[in-house]
Order: sequence, then structure tokens, then C-alpha cells
Amino acid sequence: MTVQELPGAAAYRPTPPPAWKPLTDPAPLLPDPEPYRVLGTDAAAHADPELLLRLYGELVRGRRYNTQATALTRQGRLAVYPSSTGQEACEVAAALVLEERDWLFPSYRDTLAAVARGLDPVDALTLLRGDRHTGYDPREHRIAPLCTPLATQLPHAVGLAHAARLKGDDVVALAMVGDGGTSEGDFHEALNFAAVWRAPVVFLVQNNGFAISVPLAKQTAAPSLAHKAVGYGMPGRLVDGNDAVAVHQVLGEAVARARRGGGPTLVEAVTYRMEAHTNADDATRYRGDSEVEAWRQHDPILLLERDLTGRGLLDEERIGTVREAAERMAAGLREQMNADPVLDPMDLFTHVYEQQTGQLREQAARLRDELEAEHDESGAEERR
Amino acid sequence: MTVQELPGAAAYRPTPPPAWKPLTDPAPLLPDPEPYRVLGTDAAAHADPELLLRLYGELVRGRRYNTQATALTRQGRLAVYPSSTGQEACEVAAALVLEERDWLFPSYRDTLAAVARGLDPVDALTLLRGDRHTGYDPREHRIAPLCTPLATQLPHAVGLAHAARLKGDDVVALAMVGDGGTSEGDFHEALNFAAVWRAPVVFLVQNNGFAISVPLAKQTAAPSLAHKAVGYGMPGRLVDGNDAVAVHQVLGEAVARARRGGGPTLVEAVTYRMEAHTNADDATRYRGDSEVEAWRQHDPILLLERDLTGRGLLDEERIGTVREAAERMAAGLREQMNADPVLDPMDLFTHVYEQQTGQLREQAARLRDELEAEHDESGAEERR
Amino acid sequence: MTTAAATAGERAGAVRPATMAQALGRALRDAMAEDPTVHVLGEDVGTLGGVFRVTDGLAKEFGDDRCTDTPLAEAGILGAAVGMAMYGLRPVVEMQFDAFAYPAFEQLVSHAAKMRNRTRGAMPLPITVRVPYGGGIGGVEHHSDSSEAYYMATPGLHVVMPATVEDAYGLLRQSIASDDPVVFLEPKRLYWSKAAWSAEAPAPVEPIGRAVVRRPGRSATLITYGPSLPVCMEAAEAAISEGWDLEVVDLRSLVPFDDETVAASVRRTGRAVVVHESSGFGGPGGEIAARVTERCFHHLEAPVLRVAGFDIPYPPPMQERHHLPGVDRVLDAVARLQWEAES
Amino acid sequence: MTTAAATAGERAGAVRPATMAQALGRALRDAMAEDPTVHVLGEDVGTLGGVFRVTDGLAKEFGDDRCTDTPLAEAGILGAAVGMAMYGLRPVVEMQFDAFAYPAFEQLVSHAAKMRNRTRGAMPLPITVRVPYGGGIGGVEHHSDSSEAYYMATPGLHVVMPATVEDAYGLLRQSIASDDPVVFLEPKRLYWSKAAWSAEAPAPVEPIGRAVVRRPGRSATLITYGPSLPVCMEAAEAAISEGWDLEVVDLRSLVPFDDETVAASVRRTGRAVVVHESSGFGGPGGEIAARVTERCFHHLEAPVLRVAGFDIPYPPPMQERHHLPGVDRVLDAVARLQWEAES
Ligand SMILES: Cc1ncc(C[n+]2csc(CCOP(=O)(O)OP(=O)(O)O)c2C)c(N)n1
Ligand SMILES: Cc1ncc(C[n+]2csc(CCOP(=O)(O)OP(=O)(O)O)c2C)c(N)n1
Ligand SMILES: [Mg+2]
Ligand SMILES: [Mg+2]
Repeated sequence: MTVQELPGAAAYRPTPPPAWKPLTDPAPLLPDPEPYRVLGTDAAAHADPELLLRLYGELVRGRRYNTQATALTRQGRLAVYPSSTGQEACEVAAALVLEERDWLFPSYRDTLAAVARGLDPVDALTLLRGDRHTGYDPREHRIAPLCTPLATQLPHAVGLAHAARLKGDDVVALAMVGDGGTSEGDFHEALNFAAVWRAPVVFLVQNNGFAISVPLAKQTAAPSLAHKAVGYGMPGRLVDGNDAVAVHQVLGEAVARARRGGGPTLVEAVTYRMEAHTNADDATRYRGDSEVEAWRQHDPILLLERDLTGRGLLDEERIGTVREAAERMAAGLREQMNADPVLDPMDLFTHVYEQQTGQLREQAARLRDELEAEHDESGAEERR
Repeated sequence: MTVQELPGAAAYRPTPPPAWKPLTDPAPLLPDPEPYRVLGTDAAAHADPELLLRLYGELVRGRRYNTQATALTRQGRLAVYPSSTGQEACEVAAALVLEERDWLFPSYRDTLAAVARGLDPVDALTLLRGDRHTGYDPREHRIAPLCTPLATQLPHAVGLAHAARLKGDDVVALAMVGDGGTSEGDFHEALNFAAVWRAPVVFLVQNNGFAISVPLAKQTAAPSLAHKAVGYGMPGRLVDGNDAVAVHQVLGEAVARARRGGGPTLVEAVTYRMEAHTNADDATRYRGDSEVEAWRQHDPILLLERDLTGRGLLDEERIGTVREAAERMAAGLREQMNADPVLDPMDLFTHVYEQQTGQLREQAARLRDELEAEHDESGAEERR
Repeated sequence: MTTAAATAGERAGAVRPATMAQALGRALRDAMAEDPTVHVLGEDVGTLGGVFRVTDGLAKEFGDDRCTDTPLAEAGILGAAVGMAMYGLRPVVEMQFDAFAYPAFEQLVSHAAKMRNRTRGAMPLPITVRVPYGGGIGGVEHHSDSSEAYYMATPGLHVVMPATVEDAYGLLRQSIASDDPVVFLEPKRLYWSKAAWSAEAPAPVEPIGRAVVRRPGRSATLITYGPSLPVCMEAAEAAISEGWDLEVVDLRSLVPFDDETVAASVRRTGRAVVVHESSGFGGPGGEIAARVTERCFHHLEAPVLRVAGFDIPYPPPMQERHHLPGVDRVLDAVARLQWEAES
Repeated sequence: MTTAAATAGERAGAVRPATMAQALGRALRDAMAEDPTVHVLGEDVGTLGGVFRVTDGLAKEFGDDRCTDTPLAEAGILGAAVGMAMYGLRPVVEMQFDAFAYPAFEQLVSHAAKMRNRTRGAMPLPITVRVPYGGGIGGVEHHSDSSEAYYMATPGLHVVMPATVEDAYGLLRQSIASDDPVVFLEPKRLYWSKAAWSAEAPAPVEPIGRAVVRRPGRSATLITYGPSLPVCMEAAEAAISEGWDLEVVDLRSLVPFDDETVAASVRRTGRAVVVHESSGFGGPGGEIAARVTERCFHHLEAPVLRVAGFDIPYPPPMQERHHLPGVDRVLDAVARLQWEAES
């Protein structure tokens, strides 16, 4: 290396490092400073009444589903239920915003989204009843299995959306995750892959304030969870998660962008988990009544009902009809869940591999012998 | 739920969701749109000449260390070397910006930073020579082991900085990672923990354009890697990684902020890996000469040398002195690395646990027998 | 009884029924009280006291900095614990459920297990990773895994599994005091098991690495640990009527493994069955059977048999009873120990 | 020879020396050419052709969308592969080195392994995870792990380990064609091993799940796989002069495990040694020894012995020769098979 002849220091302009390209403008990626709202604003007047009423019906049905499922846990008919009471606007909007060919990737809390998308209300609950891990064929309604390990479903959504795009199919994937789930490495890796691949996927974070007992402030120091989008180069959107119309609009725009090749979006819906984490949890250990009470005034059904009633789209009678429909659904669910599921223990060995391995055949044979012996014995007892 | 008495839709103001707090202003967290530079700008005149000369000396020494280490791979004295040639400004600034009581968390490419911090040049190379995983006591110079699994050292840095803060010690941790490493889940989790805990830690991303063969554009779609900071609620800073003075300043500010309790910072230094990934890699498979050539004009030593020469702080003579010192270091390194390390195979069993388990004792005894048998045999051969 | 003895008795405190969860909580509390470098961290360990309430009260007594609710990221938790241990703290990490320790696998295997060795003893990592593990509590998918096979195959980790209330306390204290990383597997379905126990003067227990004969016997040895110990004890009782006097060995730790106690028992009885809940194939039973056979070959009247979970993903709760090794399967295996040879 | 046969011979193509790496690359190429749903993804698999050059040329021939350089994140890679497989693709993932598959552990264990079972067969995942594995190539820390114990203990995964050039091709083709997830362990130190092989007409190989007797013998059975096969073959040759005629069984897959072939061999020979490079404790050898003993107890003249890596973190390259099981250790174990009983 030789010392080069140089002009005086002041004479040369600083040049950027050679490969440095001017930055993409981060401004369009940044979320607005406050959650987007429609209900109670002038914008509500422009919303499609039919959609509003559909949303309302699903919200009421969804709430009823939640309360019924929680009741079933008390009756011992459901092992555990993570209720989405208070979050129905997100659940329902996520389901309704998708086309039939699209895919939904729910977390363990999102049975309701699956049901709103058309899944049988009982099939959606097998995981939580304990008879089957996944009570449905994911391909039938294009709903991935309800996912328990947090955030792990997000890369699946990216891979599926990517695969669909490669095949030339017009398919969007919508993946749901909680505020707590955003801290997991899989959240990061999924969003990064999605942005690099421009995969047609929408990430919906339901920020319901808590990860079990841990409040958002112990989860992140970010201005908002939507701000995380900038770091991946995708738009971040912040929406009032209890305003079903707003959530539907924001998700709708994100789905449309994904569909036209514009890549992924991160949507943070600010909402609140009105019930405990699950029926097994005791929420009084980590939060006060006043907080819950304040959110009760911001109930998603209340917000929409107010708006629709205020604008004459809804009256006591129509409300009654909607509630009756929800009651019928609940009654059906109750009845169906009262039947004990019929299970074949031999199923344990059927789907481990496509072809049963020798050792599984041996183990299956052993269990069959045991069951037969049990059967003979109880038969013998009966005969006695 | 009863339908409440409501005012007309237009009459009520939208209220934000109850727990929603006004956002932290993301503006101060966002990096400037272009990498910060000092050299070649008026700001250079304000830099401390002593620091400038120190940086210069270390850069030259660092470059020599890199070329010597690469030469040692050709001579079979070093198994592999991931050179930081071209990145010396980052390596050196990271080392010099820290106080003695602070901690450095280097990645596998950052032997140079460790050496610039005072680590013995040979001890820094044992991992790559293959005689010892870590050739030094991390506590002696407060340098964590050179870390191979990408980004996994970042949560360590956070934990250590957090522990120091809890103990009331005035200690900052600086953790180094590559552009590729930012895609790993551990990067995400570490930055999030650091921000939530306000841990005194500085993350230095050396964006050298490649992760082995994969260029940045396949790694991220973000405006810059520094933009990732916003999503964690920490400041992101973008700096010309070949401008040693700028890197030193930006890191210095970040370290100072961390020290005074201001929490973590993410610094992205834009630089370039001038050599192949390691001596075993063939960079011509994935990049052209012209790109490398352009960066050669932006060499960190050249930039600083130009500036110092232009301002009369450096002349041929002083340059000569600096280079001679570097040559002496290189000669010493060469000589020391020419000696075969003396290894005791029984060491394999010494540090698995504090107390050797029974089975390790058995295995150690077996190896000892084997070695003695070998020894006897070769002794017998010699005697023959 | 002398007055001194009475006073000692009083100081020792009353022996009351305690659950394993309570004993574990007490162990954490006492360790934190004695040693200010002990820190507890994990998801929901603070305000909530953990989903199993093992850490209940710790945040209140020692503050949030000593018992910390972390963000929800297991690699981050264990990685941070590594850094804290590097600085001289003694972190105790809680993983919420067994399968949720998997995200931390790389930090556990590539760092926690290797740091002492990598630094030639300069940087030991005194980390305890508490993992509520195993099934039998009706948990949904991912809440009932037995993953000890992964940990025991990882040199550098200790793998400890208490099966009694006394051991829960004693082994956890020892694990926290250990200068090495310990994976501490807490059998979920024993959390609410009770025993008479004194929180004020907990009985000392054998050190980690020592197996204990829980029931002496002469016909055959049941080798087990953790959640399967009660199953084996019950099986041993039931076996009496079949004419078998079974010895039950509780391993208490897989690493270190107590070859002496196990081999001595099998040499005495000449027959052995390994019982665990983890899947059989690639599970601890293979290692144990192989070790025992290597050491006791000429004393064995029959091959060492294994009773284990099936080689399937953990089933839905309504099916788990078919999967879990119960008393009948243990007795069935004992019956297959080639007793004909005897007569 | 008829003309037809000659033509077939020509079509079959020339038999030339090929390395295992080349055979693997060819398997990927042929699979991609035959089936458009086969996609390769991983770090540096595209432009660079992988750090071991196994994927060399694939991106050029099939485009970036079929052979994709991903961001550097293993959980993301495997997680994306799960999603791709859910949509009907057949992803082949490359993990750059063995220890760098650990970040993907949760995706592998909690999803890839369980999806078929969870959905009761509705959603099988035809994913192949290629892992360059094992030591002996002088790699620095984290570049020489043997982690088959983790995978074999995970129901739902197939675990396949080729040891020959023919198997490298044949087993990889079978793995990609399998509708189940396969962890495909490529012994790094055999990448450059050569054998005469025809790329145009690769010889068909036994199916996954079948062990193969690589060398018949009568004195004792060496049970092995992957990187240790050449060691065992060499040991068998060396054993001749000691008067031992060793049979060598190459398992080829740990899951499924071929009990028949292995047990048949041991029943014939009455003695067995399991040889692998992975650490002994909790490694595959325990399972294998236990299975063999369960099945062949009364045929065994001596306990099944194991020759394995030590129970230590993989050592620095300059020390690895002490760690790796070599010919001498295999012969030493054979010598300990209680031959006195014979006479
Ligand atoms: C990887 C992983 N770690 C831990 C858990 C245990 N867990 C179940 S739900 C939950 C909290 C989730 O919080 P959030 O993501 O905000 O979703 P929410 O429950 O609020 O819907 C935790 C820690 C898990 N399921 N997966
Ligand atoms: C977890 C993990 N995955 C993969 C690798 C293999 N690997 C070593 S270096 C490297 C590229 C790193 O790129 P970057 O982070 O940009 O650092 P640089 O090499 O440019 O300094 C890869 C993929 C690794 N070491 N660790
Ligand atoms: Mg939440
Ligand atoms: Mg790089």
C-alpha cells in the first residue's frame, strides 16, 4: 500500500461507501401514531351496511361461542379454553377478510376465527377437549392446525404463501399471533423471510395487553408492536382491535396488497383479553378490576351495536334475531359436546408414519392384546 | 348484555382503547438516512489527534494481523481464518471504545477486535488453529469466547450487562454480529431483552455486504439494518464502517448512553469484506472484481491516512514507524505460530464437569492406557 | 427427652404434609435467601408465581430483579442466563412446559453445556434449568413431552429428576449450588403429590449422582426415576401377591449415572426392568439396559426389559392412559423375565 | 451379448469414480428434474452451491425459485419448509453444519415430526432435512457434532445415514420421495470418499429401513452406520490376522430400525459390537445394544459392547483423533467379547 497523493482535507467531498444504496423511504412503513378507528368517526357512514350487519352477527355469535366454551370447561366437557372474549372483532374480521382459497394460520387462542371461517364448532374444539390434536382436515377449509408453540405457525404461513406464489396461485395467508408471541425468534425469522420473499402473507398481532400474566410493558419497549414492521421493510399498521370495521378494513387493505404482489404487512390490533388467560388461570393475581371495567366500555360488540343502532341499521328486533341464532348455535354446541367422543386407542399408531414401522407394529399388537384382555375381563365381570 | 342507551353516532367522539398510551416518539430512534461520516468532512478537524493516530496505528497493525493470519493458513499453521480485512475500522473502534472493566462479545470473525483490546495474538487464534476452543480466560480481558453459532453471543451480552447493572457495577457490554446474523432469532430476542431491561449493551452489526455468498438484498428488505432498532424501542445508528473515527464516535456515544443508564443502541456499520469468507471460500463464485475494486478505494486505512496526511498529522516517516511496529507484531506471531502447540489428550476429560463423572473417569483411564500402549510401542520401535 | 433435644425439635419445625410444588418453591426461596447471586427468571414466574405456582411469593420477597418475568422467548431467557452466569450470578431458569424448552435448544446444547469445557474451566456456568415435564395431567399437545433423552445425550449437562418431596427440595438445592448447568426435570403429575415434610428443617438427601433403593427386594430390580417411581412402587406392592419381591431403584439423576448402585442391585436380583414414561426407542432405557448388561451379563437370568411410552408423539389427553406405562405393563414385563429358568 | 443388452449398457452410461458429494448432488438434480415440486433451500445453496458444493449447479439449472438462498435463520428455513410442504411442495432443506440445525429444533420436533400425526394423516410433510454431520474433517467448534441421538428419540422423524456413494444417491432419492420428514445425515468426512458409480444409471439400493451386511463373517457382528462404516470394514480386515472373521452390518437408517437383519446376524455370530462416532452415553449404541440383547439374549456369548465417541463435547480438531473411534478401539472391543468361553 502506498500513500496516495491527496487533496487537502477540505477539498474532497465525503463519498458514501461504494455499495451503499440510498435507503428505501421508511416513512410509508411506519404506522400512524394512534390506532386506526372507524366506528364513532365519520368514516363509519361509508361502510357497507351489509358487511356491518354480517360483522355484527358474527361478533354476537362469536361471543356466545366463547361463553359457551368456557361454560363447557366448568361442566368438565372441555379440558381447557383460552377465551377470546373481548377480542371477537379481530377473530371475526380475520376470518371474513379472506377468500375461500386463502389460508388462515390461527394460534391456540383463535378457535373462533376458525369457526367464523366455517369450521365446525365442535371440530374446532377437539384440541381443547383432548380427544384429537387437530379435529379437522386443514386442507378442507384451509385452516392450519391451531398452534400451541407460540409464533411457530408464522414461518409456516410464510412458506405456504411463498409456495402458492411460486405455483402461480392467487392465495394469501393470514397468520395470527399474540403480543407475547412477537418476542419469539420465530416471529422475527418469519417476518424477515416474508419480506425478503415478498410473500403474500398478512401478520395479525392481537395485542391483548398480556401474555398470561406478563403485561406489554415487560414484553417490549417499542413504540408499538406495529413499529417492528420497519425493521423488516414491510408496512406496519396499528388498528383499534375492538373496532371490527376498522380491523376488517386494515386487514382488507393488507390482504389486497399481498394479493397484488405488494408483499407482507404487519397489523397490530390493540385489544384486550376480558377473561383470564384460560379457565385455569386466575387473572386477579396480575390485574385489577378497574382496567377490565374500562375495557368493558370499549367492548367490540358494544361499539358496533352503538354505531348500527345509532344509524338505524339495527333495532331491538334485529338484535333479538341475531341473539337467537347465536343461542341456537350454542345449544347445538352444548348438545354435541355432551356426547363422549368415541376414540380408538389403536389410532395412536396409525399416523406416526405413512408406513408403520416394525416397532410400532409390535407396540400396537401389545396394546391390542391389553385392550382385549381388559375387554374380556370386564365382559367376565359383567357375566358374573 | 343489554343494548345501552346511546347518543347519535355523530355525537360521540371516538375514544382510544382504554389502556392505549400515547406512543413513544419513534423519531429519535430512527437512523439518519445515510451512514454517518467524519473523515473527509469538516468534523474531522475536531477529532482528537491523539485518538486519530492511535486508531491509525491499530488499523495498520490490524491489517497486518489479518494478512499474516491468512498467510498462516497457507502454511498450514492455521486451519482456517475468517479475515476482517477491510473491516479493521470496526474491529479496532469496537476495542478502543471500551473501558477496561467493560466486556466485548466477539463473533468468530472478530479475533482482531479481541487482539486490539489486548488479547495475546496467539491466544486469539487457538480456535482457528484447532488446539483449543478458547485460548484465553474470558475474565482476564473481559472478552467472551469467539462465538461461532451466529448471533448466539448476543443474549449472553445482554445477560452479562444486565447482571452488572443489577450488581451496581459500571460495566458496558459491546456485542458484535454480522449482517447475516441479524436474521437469526437470537438477534431478535437479545435486542428485545436488552431494551425491556434497559441493559447497558451496544450491538454492533458489521454489515459487510455478505453472509458467505448471500448478499444483503437476500438477507433483508429493511431500509437498513439500523432500522430494526425502532421495533425494539432503542436508537438505531448508521455509520460508515470504514471511517474509523466515525465508528469510534458513534460507538462512543452508544457506550456513553448505556453507561449513564440510557439503555441499548443498535449500530450498523456499513463496510465490506475484502477477502473471501475464509481462506477456504472462493469469493469469485458470487461477486465480481469491480465491486471489490470500488471498495478498495474506500479502504479504512486509506481514508484515515489521507485525512491525517492532509492535515499534517502523518508523514512518510511516521507511517514507516507504524508499519515497522506492525511488521514486528507479525514476525512475532509468525514465529510463535510456527511452534506446534503442546497438548495433553487427557485434557479432553478435565473440564466437562466440575467433578469428573464415573463414566468419564473410566473413559479417561481407557485413553490413558491406549496412549501408554502407543508410547511403549513407539519406545520399543525406537529402541529397536 | 432432654430440653436441648426438645429445642432442636422445635427449631427443626413441624413435619407437615407438603406437596412437591411447595418443596420446590421452598428450595428456591431458601437458596435465594442464602445466596444473593441466585436469580430466578422465566415466563410468568414473578407476579403470577409461575403457571404451577412453584415461584409463588419469590418476587414479593426478593423483588422483581431477583425473580423476573421475562419477555416470551426461551432462547433469550437461557441466553441471558448464560450471560448472567458469566458475570457471576447463579440463574435459575423456568421453562413453562417441556416442549417450550425446545426453542432454547441451541443455547442449551451449544453454550450452556459447553462453556466450561470450551474455556478449560475458566468459565463454569452455574445455571439450573427447571423444566416441568412429562404427561399424565391431561395437558393439550406440547404440554406433556418427556425430553430427558435429548439432555442426557448432551455432554456437559447434568440431568436431575426428583420423584419425592424430599428430593424435590434437596436435589433442587444441590442443583442450584452446583457450578455446572443442570437440567432439572420436575414431573408435572407429581407436583401435587404429598408427603410429610419439614420446611424448616428439610431432611438431607443423597447427593446428585447417587441412586437410591426405594424398596429392597430379591426377585428382580425395577430401575426408574421421576414420574414412574410411584408406578414402580405400586407395581412392587402388587407383585407380592404374584410371589415376586421387587427391588425399586430410583436413579434421581441420569447424569451423573450411578452405575454402582444399579449394577449392585441387578447382580443381587439377576433380573431387571427399566421403567420410564419417555418413548422407548432412543430413550434412556436403552442406555440403562445396555450399561446394566455390560456390567452384569453373567448375573442376568433374562435380558433387561424396558417398559416405556410408545414410540409415538405424545397422544391427546383422552388417550394418554394407553400411552403411559402403568402398573400392569410393569408387571407384564416382570412376568416376561424368564422365570421358567428358575425352577 | 444381444444388441438390446448393449444398448441398455450404453444407456446405463459409464461407471466412473464419483465422490459421495457428487452422488448427493446428482440425487438432488435428478429429483428436481423428475418432480417439479422438489425445492431446495438453505444458506448458500444457490449461487455458491453450498459450502460442500453438494447443490452446485442446481440454481443455474432450475432457477432461484427451485434452489433458494435463504436468509440466515434455521428455524425460519425449516418453518418455511413446513409451510411449503403444507401446500404440496417437497422441500429439501440443507443445514450448513450439524450444530447449526439446533436453532431449528423446535420446528423439527414440534412440527415436522408431528404434523402427520396431529392431523391424523391429512397433512403429511414430505420434507428432507440434509445435515452434514460428524467429525474427522478438522472443523472448529460446532462443526463436527453427531446429533443422531436427538433425532432418533423423536417419533415421527426418519433418520437416514448413507455410508457409501451408492447409498448416498439411492437413499437421498428415497428420502425425497418419502411422504414423511427425513433427517438425512451426510457424513462430512465421507463427502470426498470415492467409488465407481454411474451417474446415468445409478444402481438401485435397498429401501430405507433395511440394514445391509457389508461383509459377511462368523466370529462377531459389528453394527454400524455412516462415518463409522469404513472404520469397521478396516477393522474387519485387520481382525483376520487375529483369527476373527467379523460380520459388518450397515444400518443405513436408525428410523426405521431393521431389527430382523441385525438380530439375524447376531444370532449367527453370538457376539456384537456397536460402533458409532456420536458420544456413547445416551447415543444410539445403547438403544441398539438393548434391542439386540432383548432379541438375542440366549444367543449371546458376551454382552453387546459399544465403541463410541467419549462423553465429552466434541474436542478441538487437533485432539479429535483421540475422540473418534478408530480401528484399534474396535479391535479392542472385539477382544473383550469373552472369547475364553469359546474354548
Ligand atoms: C414457545 C412457547 N412458549 C411458552 C408457551 C406457554 N404459553 C402459552 S400461552 C402464553 C402466553 C401467550 O401470550 P400472547 O402471545 O400475548 O397470546 P395471548 O395468550 O395473549 O393470546 C405462554 C407463555 C407456549 N405455548 N409456547
Ligand atoms: C447458527 C449458525 N448458522 C450457520 C452458520 C454457518 N455460517 C458461518 S459464517 C456464516 C455467514 C455469516 O454471515 P454474517 O453474519 O454476515 O457474518 P460475516 O461472515 O459476514 O462476518 C454462516 C452461514 C453458523 N456459524 N451459525
Ligand atoms: Mg397477549
Ligand atoms: Mg456479513
